[in-house]
Order: sequence, then structure tokens, then C-alpha cells
Amino acid sequence: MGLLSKILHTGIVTEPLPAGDSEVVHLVREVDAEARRLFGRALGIREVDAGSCNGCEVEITGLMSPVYDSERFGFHFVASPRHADLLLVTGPVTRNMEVPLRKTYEATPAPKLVVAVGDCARSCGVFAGSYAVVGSVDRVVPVDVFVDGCPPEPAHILQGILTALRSGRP
Amino acid sequence: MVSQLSVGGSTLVLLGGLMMLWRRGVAAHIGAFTFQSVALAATMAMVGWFAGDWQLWAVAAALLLVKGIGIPLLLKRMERRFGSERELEPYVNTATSLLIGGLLVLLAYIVTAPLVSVSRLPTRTGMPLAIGLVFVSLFIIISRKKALTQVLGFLMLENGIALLAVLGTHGIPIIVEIGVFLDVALGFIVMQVFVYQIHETFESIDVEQLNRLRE
Amino acid sequence: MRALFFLMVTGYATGAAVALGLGTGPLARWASGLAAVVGAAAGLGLAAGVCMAGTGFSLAAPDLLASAGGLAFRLDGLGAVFLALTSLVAAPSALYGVGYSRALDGRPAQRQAGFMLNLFMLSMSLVPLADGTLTFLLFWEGMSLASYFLVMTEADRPEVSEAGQWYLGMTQLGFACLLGAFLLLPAGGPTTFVHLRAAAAVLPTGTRDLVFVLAVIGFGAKAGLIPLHVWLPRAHPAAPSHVSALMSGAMIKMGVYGLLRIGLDVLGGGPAWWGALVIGLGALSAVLGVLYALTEDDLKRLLAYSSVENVGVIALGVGAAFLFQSLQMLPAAAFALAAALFHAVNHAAFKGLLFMGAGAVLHATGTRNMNRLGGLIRGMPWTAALFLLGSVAIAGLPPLNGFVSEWLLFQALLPGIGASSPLVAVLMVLALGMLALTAGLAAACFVKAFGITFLAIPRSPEAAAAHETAWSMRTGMTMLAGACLFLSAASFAILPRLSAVAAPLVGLPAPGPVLRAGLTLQTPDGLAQMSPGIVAASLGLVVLVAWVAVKRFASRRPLRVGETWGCGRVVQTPRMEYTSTAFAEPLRRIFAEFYRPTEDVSIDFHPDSRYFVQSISYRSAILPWFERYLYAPVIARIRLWSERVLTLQSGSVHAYLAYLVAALVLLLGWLVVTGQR
Amino acid sequence: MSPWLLAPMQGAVALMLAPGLVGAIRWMKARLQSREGSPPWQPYLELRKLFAKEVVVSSNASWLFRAAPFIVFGSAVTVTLLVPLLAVPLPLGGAGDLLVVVYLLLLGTFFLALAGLDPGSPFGGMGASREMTVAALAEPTMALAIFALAWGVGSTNLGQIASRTLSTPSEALAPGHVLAFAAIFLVTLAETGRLPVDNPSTHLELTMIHEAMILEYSGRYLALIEWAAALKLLVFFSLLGNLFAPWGVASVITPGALLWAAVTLALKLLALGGVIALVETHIAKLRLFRVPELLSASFILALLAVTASFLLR
Repeated sequence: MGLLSKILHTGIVTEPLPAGDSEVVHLVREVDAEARRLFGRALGIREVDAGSCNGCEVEITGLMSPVYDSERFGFHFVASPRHADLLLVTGPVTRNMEVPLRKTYEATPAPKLVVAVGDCARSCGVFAGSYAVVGSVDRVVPVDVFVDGCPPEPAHILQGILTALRSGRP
Repeated sequence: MVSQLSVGGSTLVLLGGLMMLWRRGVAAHIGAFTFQSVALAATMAMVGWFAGDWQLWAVAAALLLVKGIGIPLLLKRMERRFGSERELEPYVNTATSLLIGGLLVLLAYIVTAPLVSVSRLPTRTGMPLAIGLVFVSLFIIISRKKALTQVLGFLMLENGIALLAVLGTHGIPIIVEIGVFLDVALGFIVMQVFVYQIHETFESIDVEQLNRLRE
Repeated sequence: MRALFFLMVTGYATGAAVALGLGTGPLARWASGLAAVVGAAAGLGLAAGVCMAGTGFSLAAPDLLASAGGLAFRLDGLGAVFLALTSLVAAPSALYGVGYSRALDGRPAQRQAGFMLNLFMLSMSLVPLADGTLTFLLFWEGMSLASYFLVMTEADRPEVSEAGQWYLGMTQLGFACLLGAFLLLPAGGPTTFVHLRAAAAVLPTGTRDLVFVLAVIGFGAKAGLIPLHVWLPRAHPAAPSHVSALMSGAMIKMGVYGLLRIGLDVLGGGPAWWGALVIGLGALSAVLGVLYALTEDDLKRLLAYSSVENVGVIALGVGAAFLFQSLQMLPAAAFALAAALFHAVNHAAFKGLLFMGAGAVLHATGTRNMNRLGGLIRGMPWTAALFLLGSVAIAGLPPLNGFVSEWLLFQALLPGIGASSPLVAVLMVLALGMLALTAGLAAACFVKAFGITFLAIPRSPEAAAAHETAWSMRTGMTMLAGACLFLSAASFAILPRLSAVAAPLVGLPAPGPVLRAGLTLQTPDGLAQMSPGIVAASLGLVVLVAWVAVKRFASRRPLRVGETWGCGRVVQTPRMEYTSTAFAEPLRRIFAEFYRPTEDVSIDFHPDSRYFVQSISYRSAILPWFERYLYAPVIARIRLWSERVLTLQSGSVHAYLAYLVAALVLLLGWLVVTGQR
Repeated sequence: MSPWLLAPMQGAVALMLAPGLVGAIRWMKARLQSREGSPPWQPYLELRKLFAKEVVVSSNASWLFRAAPFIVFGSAVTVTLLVPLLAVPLPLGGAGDLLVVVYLLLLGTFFLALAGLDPGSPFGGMGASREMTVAALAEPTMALAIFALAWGVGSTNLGQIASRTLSTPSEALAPGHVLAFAAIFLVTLAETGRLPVDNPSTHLELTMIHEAMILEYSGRYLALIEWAAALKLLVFFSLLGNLFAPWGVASVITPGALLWAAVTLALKLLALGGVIALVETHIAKLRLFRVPELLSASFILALLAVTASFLLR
């Protein structure tokens, strides 16, 4: 009972499309249109942590929260790369994660996209030069789009996914 | 119609007992008891309605007041005082307990068959379930370790007897029911003191701790 | 019919003679096997003839063993069903045996195996034909002994000789009970079943009850009803696989046959508790059988326990027939009996198939331990497909024959809920619950049996090198797979026959309850129908349409073959797979109170730190509790006695002579005492 | 209109409604979680996408892995030909009763479990083992609930059960009926992989039951399996809806009656979906080894249902 009344009082907290940052709104509308066209508005995302500090993961979790609610665009996170259309890779690729990352890419059925999230994924960030790090994500798998930021905001991750959808024409 | 309703009502009352076997939390146990008492009061009122017996209405109202509201409140207070100890490891595990509960109900069905066949009352159909509740409550008292659970089993036993009386005799004289109530109230107070004492002595209301008294 | 009878006997006898006479080469194998196939075909023809014609077949041979009263044969509907199921398994087994026993070429064991196999099949075929005490017990014992020798084919392995001991012990215990039962039936005058029936009608109630209980023990031991099943999971795996197929498919059904013959035919049914007893044993066997099957890692032991389960399921139907008959619910009784008979025939088909499949696996890999198998579907595609069919059938899944008989049994138990006695109604509810639990667990069990054995990556080099078996073995399996399909598709035509067989046994006039409406099966009250054929056709059609639609409309991108997804781990080894033990783990935990497994975990730590583990060894065993509490004390007691007897063994000839004289004196004294009275 | 058209019609309606049902439950759950959520038609889009994608098959997998999705899908669709979704009696009503429905669904589970074992992945084996455990333990409940239902009619024929409740509406509230409904509802949660037995939206392999078996599937095979899962949910819901409250089901075959039947069916599915969404918002997943407790509770309900039927005869 208590839970029900709380649900009723809270209402829908997802930020509606027309509100908030106009740039983000514009972007999100674009994402919506693109996703619809390319993947039938149903995009399975597989997250691969290739050695990140988990800062990016916190932001990615934000994508699933009631506020950003990426599910409304038909994005959902899946449990296996076999179900995925897009890989969301974070972190500098560590030696231990090099093979798993490659295997994940191979396991994903075509058409597939890769979005590398965070500064580390592009330049290894503070980990650059470490003996434990192989290098940026694109040294291991082909990357469609990099999302900068340490960590990037959820909105920017959305933007990255959009750009990937637009460029990586499957 | 009456027979359908009395089976339905008794089933709900019995389900309250089976819920005790199923759940583990103290709050859930109190909830099951409350549910059972309300269902019992409703069944009594239903029988009273069809029998045209105002006394049963009165009894139902009293029952609702005492067992549906009063005792659960007291129990919740007890729970707050002693902290909610869950029935984590009963002597018989939950799934087996439930199956035994089911078998007890079937047993009740078999043993009451002669009883039911002599009765002419339309409410007789619910009697096996009332006996079933009596068996299940006894099983709860035997198989559970926490004193609070056992108190609840005792209260449910009383509910079962009240249900049997209502269904088997089509209503009981109010004076008898008041006597029973007093009995229960007394028993409840004794139990409460008992539980309190156990808690004082052992810092827990697990009756297994009583084994230590032997030493 | 006479001709068929003689052809059958001649076929098996020729097979036996040829095995003895033609040496130990392929020629002997083939000749003896083919002769047996002829015998089995004739047996099937004889059974079909009796079933179709509806009239019995009888033949007296008073000159054979004349001093004991002579032999007599008669085949009625009930016998025909069991002769049919025996012949149904015998022909493929004989064929399969030709390929299977190639390993014995050039060894004297070959001779013995061929001879005993034919003798086994012959005496087993004659058991349902036997008419009268002597003939029945003679062939019964012949069947038991021949199968004992077959179990002991590889007697050099210690577990085989242990299995043989268990088997012999239980068989003889059962035989003693049977002897008692038959002797309690009045022996004066001719002992054909007709006479026994007339005599049994006037027996006092106590004697009738005793006869029935003895029959339940004697036949139950052969059928493998729990707790008399202990020989079964030992002897079946020890025997060569086609013999296991015969034993599981046909021989244990003879226990059911005997129970029906004595209980329903000769004694003509009894009080309600007879039925309740059989239902109780059946429910116990069904649930415990499948629970033990689930935790087995040995493929053939798993199948053996599954036979215990299926005999339990059959016993549920038989018990219901007894119970309904005593309650005067005759159509329901006939229906339950027909359902049980159909399940017996079905089980013969798929269990025979599965044992042969297991034999093919054993032949190809040399192991029965499922934790060392896997991936055989690539090396042995035929065996795999046939085993899969058998698994679906035995798991009771539509549209195969296992489901049909399970459906019939469910429907047959349903009227029991309507019985006026609350005790009977409750018993039926519990029996239904048990039956459903058994069906569910059987499905889990055969996912394990097929999945762990045939799918995924081979768990040992032997499994990886497995090869397809000889075509004679595959033909044997294919025949039984065909039988499974046929029994399902033609069930609407078979059931009325079985109903006609069952009806006179429970005291109904000949055609029995109607179990057919057009091409569908129907319950006697006409309220529920089912047609495996239509279900299969719809399923096939839907699958076909889906396949075509997917081909036509879905993406045409070619399939890409990749590595198994394992969260990116570097390499996959068979050790990462789920094993047979692991598969059963959830159920083993859920039923832990029942299994009471013993577990033994030992961990070796690194000498420097307890945080580093060098090795973990885990060992777990389940000792069935009736063995622990029922058999172990008895065996210990017998050991004790035999040790005491050992002290009598002085080795001196004089001592033995003294024993002889003492025995003689005692015997004479006893004669004198009884003679005086 | 020929009654034989009814069977394919029911199949088509079920195929069309099933993804929508899953979508509607997801949408309602999202709303209860204060999210906007994906629209109810999202599963259709997902299916379309999956059918268009490439298929990757494990190198360890055999032909069984490729055949299983068709068998799973086929068994689910065949069931929709037998269950009274739109009308009673059905042309195929004589081919299969309630037991056939239950065991056909078990056939699908059987093959899915085998397909889970086939690629040799540890997750697949784990899923197969768990799924079969839950399925086996759910069987007794289902059987007893079926017989509680069949009690009054004396038959397990689906059409007759529905017709009886239609002709004597008071039966719908008979205690045996209500208890059997509750028992089958709990079994539905277990068999269709809903909370608290299995979390349909989990990403953690170790907590999975159903999902673990299909981790290896991709593209059109995955689409078939997802569609079959949705159909299974629809079948259980329509059993709950149309056997216990058969109002709206057409007993004469006219286009109007059938349309009305389709509309009421959709409403019943939505209502039950709402209940599931509420339940899933309220409770957490049970530990795997507490699932047997839930199933024995459902068994008790079924047992009480049968007992209540005894008492009222």
C-alpha cells in the first residue's frame, strides 16, 4: 500500500522531450528518428568494461534511470552480445580485457556498432603508458564513435550513440 | 449457496494458517493472523445472516475487534520491543511444512467425513476445513521455534475451534463465546508474560534457548 | 496359430542350437540372431492373431514332463499383450545383439551368450503362454536363470559378479514367494488357470489375501517395485545392452503380467486394500525411481532407475483397476487397466530403444559415465537422433506414445476422485499428484540423459573419438523407434483392442468401454478426447510454415559460426561445461532431506597462505535409504550366520558324513512323527 | 463461416497479440517505476529487427540448436489452436485437452533446455538445469488444478470447462474454482519466468533461469524464441481468463461475436498483465532455493481447490 501511494505521488519523472536543455532535446529527437530508421527503433546495447575506473559506468547507469530513461527510445541493455546491436566500451583496454573485448565484438551479429565512452577509451587517460594497458579501444576493435568526457554526461553518451547510428551505416 | 459460502469462508480462514507455515517474517505472520481473524469474523457474520441469528453478529463484531484489531496491535508492539526475529530455521523446513499442512487438511477431510454425513446443516461442508485448521495450528505450535510464532499458533487454534463451533452448531450461545474469549485473553496475557520473560533471560525469544535451563 | 506357435518355438530353439553348434564366428552370430528374429516375428504374429480374432489359442502337451502333470499352453488377450511386447523387443534386440556381441568373437563366452539369449527369449515368450502352475513356474524360472547367465556374461568384472549375486538373491526370494502363492492355491487336481480360478473362488478370505500379498512380493521383485527393486539398477547396467533392453523392456513386465494373472484372473479381484497397496507401491516406485534416476551419472543405471519409475506408473494403473473393480466401478477399472497395459507396451518400445542407444554409446566410447561423455551427436548422428526420439517418448511429451499412455492414465485416475469413499478420493488425488511430479521429473531426467551424453563438447578423448555403430545395431534401434511412432499414431486403433482385453478381467462383457471416437482417443464417459495424430500433424504443419516463412521473409545473411559466448573467457574447455552431477544439483538440493547425500570436500591450501587453494576435491554419494535401513541389516545378519556356518566346515570327510547321517535321522524321525498322526 | 477457419484464426490472433501483451506489461511496469518507458508496441519492433539480423551460431552447436527454435515456436503456436481464445467449441477441441496444452508447452521447454546445453556454455547448462527443475516442480500443481477444474464437468476438455462456467455463472465463484485460479496464477509466474521466480529483465547470468538458456541465440532464432515465450505467456493468461471467466468467448460463430471475443480477450489479457506488473513492482526475486516453497504453496492451493470440490459435491 505504501509503495502504491508513493508511486502515485511521484508520478512520471522522466524528463519530457520538450523540456530542459534545448540542445539535448534536439539531439534526443534525432536519436529517436535515427534509431527508428536503422534498427527499427529497437537497439540492443551491450556494455563492455574494458578496464575503466567505473566513472563512465555510473553515467551509463544514469541512462537507465527514470530521469533519462533510454528505454523510451527503444534502447535496452542486453545480457549477451548475441542479442546486441551496439557495444558500449569504456576504459583503456587493459591486457586482461583485450581478448575478451575482441571476443565480444566477434560474438555480436552484424550489423553492429561500437561506441567508445570516456577519455580513457580514446587516449587511455591517466592510465596511458601503463604496462597493464594495451591502448585505446580502436586498437582492438573498430570504433564508430568516441564520446569524450571524464566521465561524459548521459546526454553526451546519447549523442554518441546517435552519431554512431548515423555514421556507421550498416 | 450457504454451503458454497461456508466452504469459501473456511478456506480463507484455513489459508491464514497455511500462510503462517509459508512465510517467515514476524510481520507476515501477524498479517496472516489478522487476515484469518477478519475472514473468520466475516464467515461468522455470513452464517449469522443466513441463520437470522443476531447473536452471531455480535460475536463476529467482538471477534473483529479483539482478534482482528486488538491482538495484532499488541503483537506488533511486542515485535517492536523484542525486535523482529524471523523464523529462520524451523524444525521442519518450509516446503515440507506446507506439504505436511496439505496432508493434514486431507486427513481432516477423511476423519470428519462421518461427522459431516450426519449433520444436516448447510454449513457442514466447511467443517473439515475447520478441523484442518486445528491440525495445522497444532503443527505450527510443534514445529516452530520462536515463542511469538507459537503464540500465534495458539491463537489460530482457538480460531479453528471457533470456526468449527459456528459451522457445526450453526452458531454458539454468546455466553459460551464470551467465556472462550476470556480464556484466550487470559492465555494470551500469560503467553505475553512468558515471552517477555524468555526475552529477559535469553535476549532472544527462540524457545530452543530453553534447553539451556536444564544445565 | 499352431503353426505360428511352433515357428516361434522352433525359431528360438534353432537360434540356441546354432549358437552352440556353429562356433564363435560371425556366421554363428548372424544365424542365431536371424533365427531369433524369425521366432520373434512368429510370436508377434501369434499375439496379433489372438488379439484380432478375439479367440484364445490353446495347446496341451501332456507328454512333456508327464510325471509332473504335463505342460499346457493357452494364449488369451492378456497373455497376447505381453507376448506381443516381448516379441516387439526381442526381434530388434536379437538383431542388435548380432552387432553388439562382435567383441566376443572367438571367445567361448560368445557361445554361451548366444545360447542363453535365445533361451531367455524363448522362456520369456512362453511365460504369458503358460497355462497352469507347472508350466508357468518352469518357464518363469527358465527366464530368470537365463537372464542371470546373461547378466554374468562379463563376470570377470567385480561389479558384474556383485550384480549377479543381488539379482540371483532377489529372484530366488521372489520365486519362493511365488511358489508359496501357487501352493496355497489348491493343488488337488489339474492346475490349469481355469481350475485354479474355480478353486480360488472358494478359498477363505485370509488365504486369498495371503496369496495376493505373496504374489505382490514375488512379482513385485521381478517387476522392480520399490523396495524390491535393488537388483535392478545393479543387474541392468551389468548386462550386455541388448539384454538390458530385453530385461527392462520385457522381462520386468512379466511381473506385471503375473500380478494381473493371479490377482485379477485367478483370484478375480479382491478388497479395496489390494488396489490401495498396489497404488501405494506404484506411487512410491514412480517418484523414488525418477528421483534416483535424476542423480545417476551412469547412463545405464539412470535408465534402470527410470524403469523402476515406469513400472511404478504401470502399477498405478493396475492398482487403480483393482481398486475400481472392488468398488464396482467396472468401466473405470477396465479403462485404467487398458491404460496400464498400453503404458507397458509403450515402455517396452522406448526403454528398449534407450538401452540400445546407451549400449551404442558404451560400445563407441567404452564408458557409461555421463561426466565423461558429451558431443556424441556429431560422431553418432543416427544413435543421437534415435535416442532423442526415445527420450521425448519416455519423458511423456506429445505427440509420442509415452504421452498417450500418460494421458490415458491421468484420465483413468480421474473417476477415482468421484469415488464415494473419502479415503479413496484422497488416495487418488495423491496418486495424481505423484504421477504429475513423476512426469515432470522424468522430463528433467531425460534432458539430462540426452543433453549431457550427446550435446556440447566431448568431456573425454574417448567421447571425442566416438564413431557410429554397426548398421545391425542401428537397424534394431530404428525398428523400436518406428514402434514408438506407430504406437502413438495408431493408438486410436490399439486402445479398443486393449479395452477388449481388459474388460473380461474386471468382469465386464467383451468389447469393454469405448475408447475411440473416429480418429481420436476418448475416455469411456465420452467427455474428453485426444488425438496424438492430429496434434502431431498440427505441430508439423506449424513448424513447416514457420520454417518456410523464416526462409522467405527473414534476413538472408548466411549463418556465421563463432565461438560459444562465455563472457569473453580466453578458451573454453570441457571442464567448464555443466556436467551430469551439476545438472541434477538443484533437484538434489531441493530433495536433500530425502536423498541425504554424503558430501566430502577437501581443500589443499598453498603451504604459504590459506588464501591460495591448490586443489579442491569434492566427492558426494547417495546411498538409497532403503538399502541402508532395510537391506544392509539383513545382509549383515546373513553374513554373521554364514560365518557361523563356516565353523562347521572342518574339511574332514568324517564330519560331512556325520552331518549327512544326522540329517537323515532327523528326516526319518520327522516322517515317523507325521506318519503316526 | 466455416468453423475450421477458427483454428488458424486463433493462431493468427494469438501471434499478433502476444508481443503486444509483453510490451503492455513492460509499459505498465515502467509507469509504475515512474518512467516513461518504451511504448507497448516495442516488442514488435524488436522482433522485426531480430528477423533482419545476422545469425551467429556456436561452433560447438549441432543441428539441434538450429531446430529447437522452430520446435519451441511450433509447440507454442499449436497450443493456441487448442485453447479457447475466441470461441467454444473449437474444431480442434477433440484433438487436445488441457493436459495436451500443458505437455505441449513442456515439449517446448524440453527442447529449449536441450538447446541451452548444446553450445556447451556453462550458462546454458545452468539455465537448462534450473528451468527443468522449476518445470518439474510446477507439474503437480498444474495437474491438481486441472482436476479441480475438470471436477464439475467430469472432463478435461477445454471447451466443456468454459461452456459449463458460461451456462452456470455461479460456478465462477465456487471456492474450488477460485483456488484453482490462484494456483494456476502462481504456476504462471513460474512457467513464464516472471518475478519472483525469474527476472525477465536481468543482466546477471548467475540469477537467470530462462534467459540463461537463450544467451547463445541471435537473429531470427532469438526472434522465434522470444515470440514463443510471449505466446506462452498469452496462453497461460488466456487459460486464466477464459476458463475461469469465459464471458465474451463466442459460442456462435459470427464475425460480430468473434470480434467481441477478441476485444474481451485483449481486455482480460491487459487486466492480468496489470496484475503481473503490480506484482513485479512490489516484490523482489526469490532465491532459487526458495522457489520450491512458492511452488509448494501453489500446490497447497491446488490441493485445497480439489478438497473444496470434494466438500461441495
